[in-house]
Amino acid sequence: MIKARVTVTLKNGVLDPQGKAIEGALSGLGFQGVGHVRQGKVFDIELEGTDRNAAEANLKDMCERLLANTVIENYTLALD
Amino acid sequence: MIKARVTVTLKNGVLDPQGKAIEGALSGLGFQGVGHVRQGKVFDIELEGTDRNAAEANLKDMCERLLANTVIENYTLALD
Amino acid sequence: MKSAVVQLPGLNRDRDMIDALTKISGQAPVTVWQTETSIPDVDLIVIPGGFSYGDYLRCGAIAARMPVMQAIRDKAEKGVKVLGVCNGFQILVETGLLPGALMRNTSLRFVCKEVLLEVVNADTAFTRAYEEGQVIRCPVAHHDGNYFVDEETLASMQDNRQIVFRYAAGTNPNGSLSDIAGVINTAGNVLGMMPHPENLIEAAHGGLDGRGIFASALDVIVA
Amino acid sequence: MNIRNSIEITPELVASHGLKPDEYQRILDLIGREPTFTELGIFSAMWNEHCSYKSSKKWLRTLPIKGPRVIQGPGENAGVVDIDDGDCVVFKMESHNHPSYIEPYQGAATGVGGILRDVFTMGARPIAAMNALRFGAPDHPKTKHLVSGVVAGVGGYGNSFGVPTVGGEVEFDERYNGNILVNAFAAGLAKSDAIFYSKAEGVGLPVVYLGAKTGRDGVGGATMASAEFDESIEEKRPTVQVGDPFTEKCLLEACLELMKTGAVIAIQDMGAAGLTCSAVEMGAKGDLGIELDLDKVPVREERMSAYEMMLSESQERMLMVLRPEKEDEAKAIFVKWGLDFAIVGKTTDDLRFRILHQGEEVANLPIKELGDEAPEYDRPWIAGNGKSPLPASEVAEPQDYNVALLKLVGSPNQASRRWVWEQYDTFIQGNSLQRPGGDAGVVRVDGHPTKALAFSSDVTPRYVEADPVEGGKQAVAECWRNISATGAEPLAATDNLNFGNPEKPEIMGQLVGAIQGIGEACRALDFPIVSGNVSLYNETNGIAILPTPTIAGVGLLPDWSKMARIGDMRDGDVLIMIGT
Ligand SMILES: Nc1ncnc2c1ncn2[C@@H]1O[C@H](COP(=O)(O)OP(=O)(O)O)[C@@H](O)[C@H]1O
Repeated sequence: MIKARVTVTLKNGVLDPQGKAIEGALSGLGFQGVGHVRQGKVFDIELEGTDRNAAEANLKDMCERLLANTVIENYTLALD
Repeated sequence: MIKARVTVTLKNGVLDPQGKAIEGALSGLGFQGVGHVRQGKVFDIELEGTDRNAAEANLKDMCERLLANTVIENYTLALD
Repeated sequence: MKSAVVQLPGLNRDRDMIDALTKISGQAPVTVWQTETSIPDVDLIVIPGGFSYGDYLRCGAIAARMPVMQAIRDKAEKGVKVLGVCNGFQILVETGLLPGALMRNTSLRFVCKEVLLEVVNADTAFTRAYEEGQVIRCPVAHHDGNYFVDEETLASMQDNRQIVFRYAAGTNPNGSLSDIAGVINTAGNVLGMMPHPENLIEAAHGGLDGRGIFASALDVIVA
Repeated sequence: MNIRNSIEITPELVASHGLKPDEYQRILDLIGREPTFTELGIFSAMWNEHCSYKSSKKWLRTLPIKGPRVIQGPGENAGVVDIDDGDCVVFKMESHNHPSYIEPYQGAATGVGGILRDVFTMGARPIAAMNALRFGAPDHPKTKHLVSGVVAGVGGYGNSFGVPTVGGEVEFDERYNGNILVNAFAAGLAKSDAIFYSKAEGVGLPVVYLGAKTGRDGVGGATMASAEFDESIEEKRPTVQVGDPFTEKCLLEACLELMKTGAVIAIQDMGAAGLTCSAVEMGAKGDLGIELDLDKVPVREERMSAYEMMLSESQERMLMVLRPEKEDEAKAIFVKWGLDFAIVGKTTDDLRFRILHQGEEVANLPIKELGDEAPEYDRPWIAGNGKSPLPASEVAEPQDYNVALLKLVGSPNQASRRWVWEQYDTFIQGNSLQRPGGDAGVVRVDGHPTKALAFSSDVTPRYVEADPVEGGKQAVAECWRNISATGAEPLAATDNLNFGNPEKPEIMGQLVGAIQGIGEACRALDFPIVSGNVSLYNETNGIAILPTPTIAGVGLLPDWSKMARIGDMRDGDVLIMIGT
C-alpha cells in the first residue's frame, strides 16, 4: 500500500477570507509579527498497490478531477 | 522572515465525514484501489524575525490556542 | 429575570434571539459586544446563532477566544445560566465550557429543515417546562452540527445526564453521535444545542414548541 | 504582473477590450486624443453590454415603470416600492451566469453577495432572497458539478449573511449545457424617508472607500460577461472573485449604522468594474466631476497598476460621498466592524473623471459622456419563426395513465426541489410565513402586526422560444398568479432578461418580443417593472440558451392571518378549478 499526501492551496491573488480571519484572530490573541496567513487543505490517501509511478499519475488525475479546484487552487503531491 | 507550514489533521478514531465523502466520490469517478482518505488543513504562515526556535515555540502556542482543536485534531510544524 | 445576548461580528440570529427573549419575558435583553470584558448582572446569557468571524478556521473557534468569552466563563463559573444555540453551541464547545466537538454534517451540506427533538432530561434549568421523553418540533439550520465526543466522555455524560436533547424518530440531520442535539455541563447551568427554538415561539412560526426552553430559563410560566 | 499605463494602444488591444472599431472611433472623437491604457480599460468597462445596456436600452424604455406605489424605478441600485405606513420594499434581480459557469461555488456566491449589496446600499435591511437557476441536461457531464457548486454557493453566501431564501426555480435543459443561468433576487425593507441614492451632491466633498480591500479579482470580468464563450474560455480564466459573506454581513451592519448618523450624501456599491462604474455613476448623476487618488485605495496585493485598480471586481466594497463634519463618527463605525474606511478622492465642479496614481494623472475623461455617450444600438431583429402549436392529435395517448403520471412528477423538471432549498436557511429572521415549496414565499414585515410580503420568480423559456411575446406575457402572468395565490396583492416586479447573442437578428427578435410581451402584461396588470438586469451573449459555439426572461415579483398582504397556502387539505375537501 502507498500512502500519499495531497496538499491543496489557493493560487496567489485569490482572496482567502479564512486566512485573513486567522491573521486577525492571531493578532487579537497577542501574537506579534504575524504576516500573511493562507489556509489550504491536505488529503491523506491510501492507495492499493506498490507502483509509485502509477500511483502518482492516479493522484494527479484525482486532483485535477476532484480534489483541487484548479480554477483557484494549486496542488502538490508527496508519496510516503 | 520565516515561512512556516502548520498541518492539522484529525486524530485517529475521529469520524471524518469529508474524508468519507471523498472516498465515495473517488470511487464514483472510477478510481480503483482507494483506501482510507482523511482530510486536514494546512496554514502557511509568515513570521517576522529569524530566530527559528522562537518561531517554533510561537507556532506551537498558536496551534494549541487557536489553529488546532486538540479535542479532535493533531498538528505538525514545518519551517522553511 | 434579566437576560443578555452576545453580539459578535458574523452572528446573524441575534435579532431572532432578542425578539424571542423579549416576546417571552416581556423584557428586552441587554446586548454585549465582542470587546466587552464584563457582563452586566443578568440571570441568563445567550450566545445566538450565525457565523461568528465567518466561521473561518473552525466554527466558533475565533469567537471562543475573544475577550468577551472570558467574561462569560467567569459568569458561568459563578452559576449564571448560559445558553448557546447553533453557533453559540459551537462556541461553547470551543471554549471548553461544554465537552465534545461539532463537525461537518455527514451530508457535507448545509441543512435547514424542521426536526423532532426528544427531551431526554427535563430536569434542568432549561427544560423544566417540558416532560421527560416529550417530543417537540424544532427547526435546524447549520453546516456543522455533527456532534462528536470520545466514548469515555460520552459514558460519563450519560451518567451525569448531560444529554438534554436528542434528534427523535430518525430525524438526525447531521450524523451526530448518539443523535445528540443538545448537551449541558455537569453543573447544570450551561446548555448548548444545535436546533433553533427561537424560530418556533409564536403563531406566525407555526408552533410554540421552542418557548419552553426560554420560559424555563427565564422562570416564566408557559402559556 | 505590473501593467503600465504607457502600453501602446493597438487595434488588437482595443478588440480584446470588447470594443468595436467604430466604438473606438467614438472614443477618439469624444476625447480628441488617443486614450491611455487605463482610460481604455475605463471605456471598455463603461461601454460593454453589461454596464451600458447598449443593445437593450431602446427596448427597455418601453416597459412600464411607473405606478402609484413606485418610489424609485429602474436606474438605481434597486427599485423601491411603497408598502404603506412609511415602509417600503427595495428589490432587484441580477445575473451571475458566466462567473458561475467558470467557478460555480464562488460565481453563485458572489452573485448573491452583489444583489444583497444592491439592496442594502439603498438603506434597506435584506429580508428575503430567491434564486432562479437553469442548468444543462441532467446527464450532461458538467451538470452535476455545476448544480452542486451553484446551490452550495447560493446557500453558503446567503446563509452566512443571514437572509432567508424563500423561493426560486431550478430547471434543466440541454440548451443550457454551455451556459448555465444563475439569477439572484433580493428584497429589503426600509423607511420611505430614509432611502439612499447614488447621486453625488456638493463640490469638494470627500469620496470614501468602504469595505474590503482591492485585489486583482475579476479584472476584465465585466468585459467577459459581455462576450460570447468559445472553447478557449477554460484557458482565459480570469482571476476569480471569491466571496466573503462575513465581510458583507459586517458591511451591512456598518452601512446601516452609518446611514443613521446622517453622514451619507450618496452611496453606491462596487459591482462589475467596481471603482470605475461606481465613481462615474455617482459623479455623472450629480453633474459633478470626481477625482480619485489610487494611492489611497486599500489594496490586498502588491504593485497593483491603476488599470487593475480601476477594473478590479473585488467584492464587498462601496463608495460614498461623505458629509465632512461626520468623518470621525463614520470612521469609528467602520473600525468597529473591522472594515476599511479611506478617503480616496473628492467631488469637483469640472465634470471630469480624473485618476491619480503615484503622482501621475493616468486618466482624465469627461464624466458625463462616459455614461451618456455610450453607444446605443438599434440592432436588426426579426420576429421569430416561432414553433407552431403541437396538435393534440399528434401526441399518442399514454397506455397507462398511472405510469405517465409517475414519469411526469418524477421528471427532473417536475420533481420536488426540496433537495435544493433544504440547503438554504429559510427560517432565519423569524419572519418566514411560507417557505419554499408553495406558490410564493411569504415574509412578515418586521415590526408590523399584520403586514406581509409575497415573492415569486417565474418564466417558462420554451414558451418564450415558441412565441416571445406570448412567452413574455406568460412569465409575468405566472408570477402574478403565484403571488395572488397567497392572497397578496401583486405590487411590482423586477426582470432578468437572459438571451443569446443580440447581434443575431433572430435572438434580437426574441429579446424584442419578450420585452414587448412583458410590457403588455405588466401594463394590463398594473405591475410595473422597477428594476432589472440584462444578460446577453449566453451562447457557446453558436448555440444559444433558451430565451429566459425571468420575472420576479413582490406582493403585499395587509393581513397575513388571512393568507392562503397549498397544503392543509383534509379528507373530503372540495377541489375547485378556476380560470380558463
Ligand atoms: N432554487 C430554489 N431556491 C429556493 N426555492 C426553490 C428553488 N427552486 C424551486 N424552489 C421552490 O420550489 C417550489 C416549486 O418550484 P416551481 O416548480 O418552480 O414552482 P411553480 O412552478 O409552482 O412556480 C417553489 O416554492 C419554489 O419557490
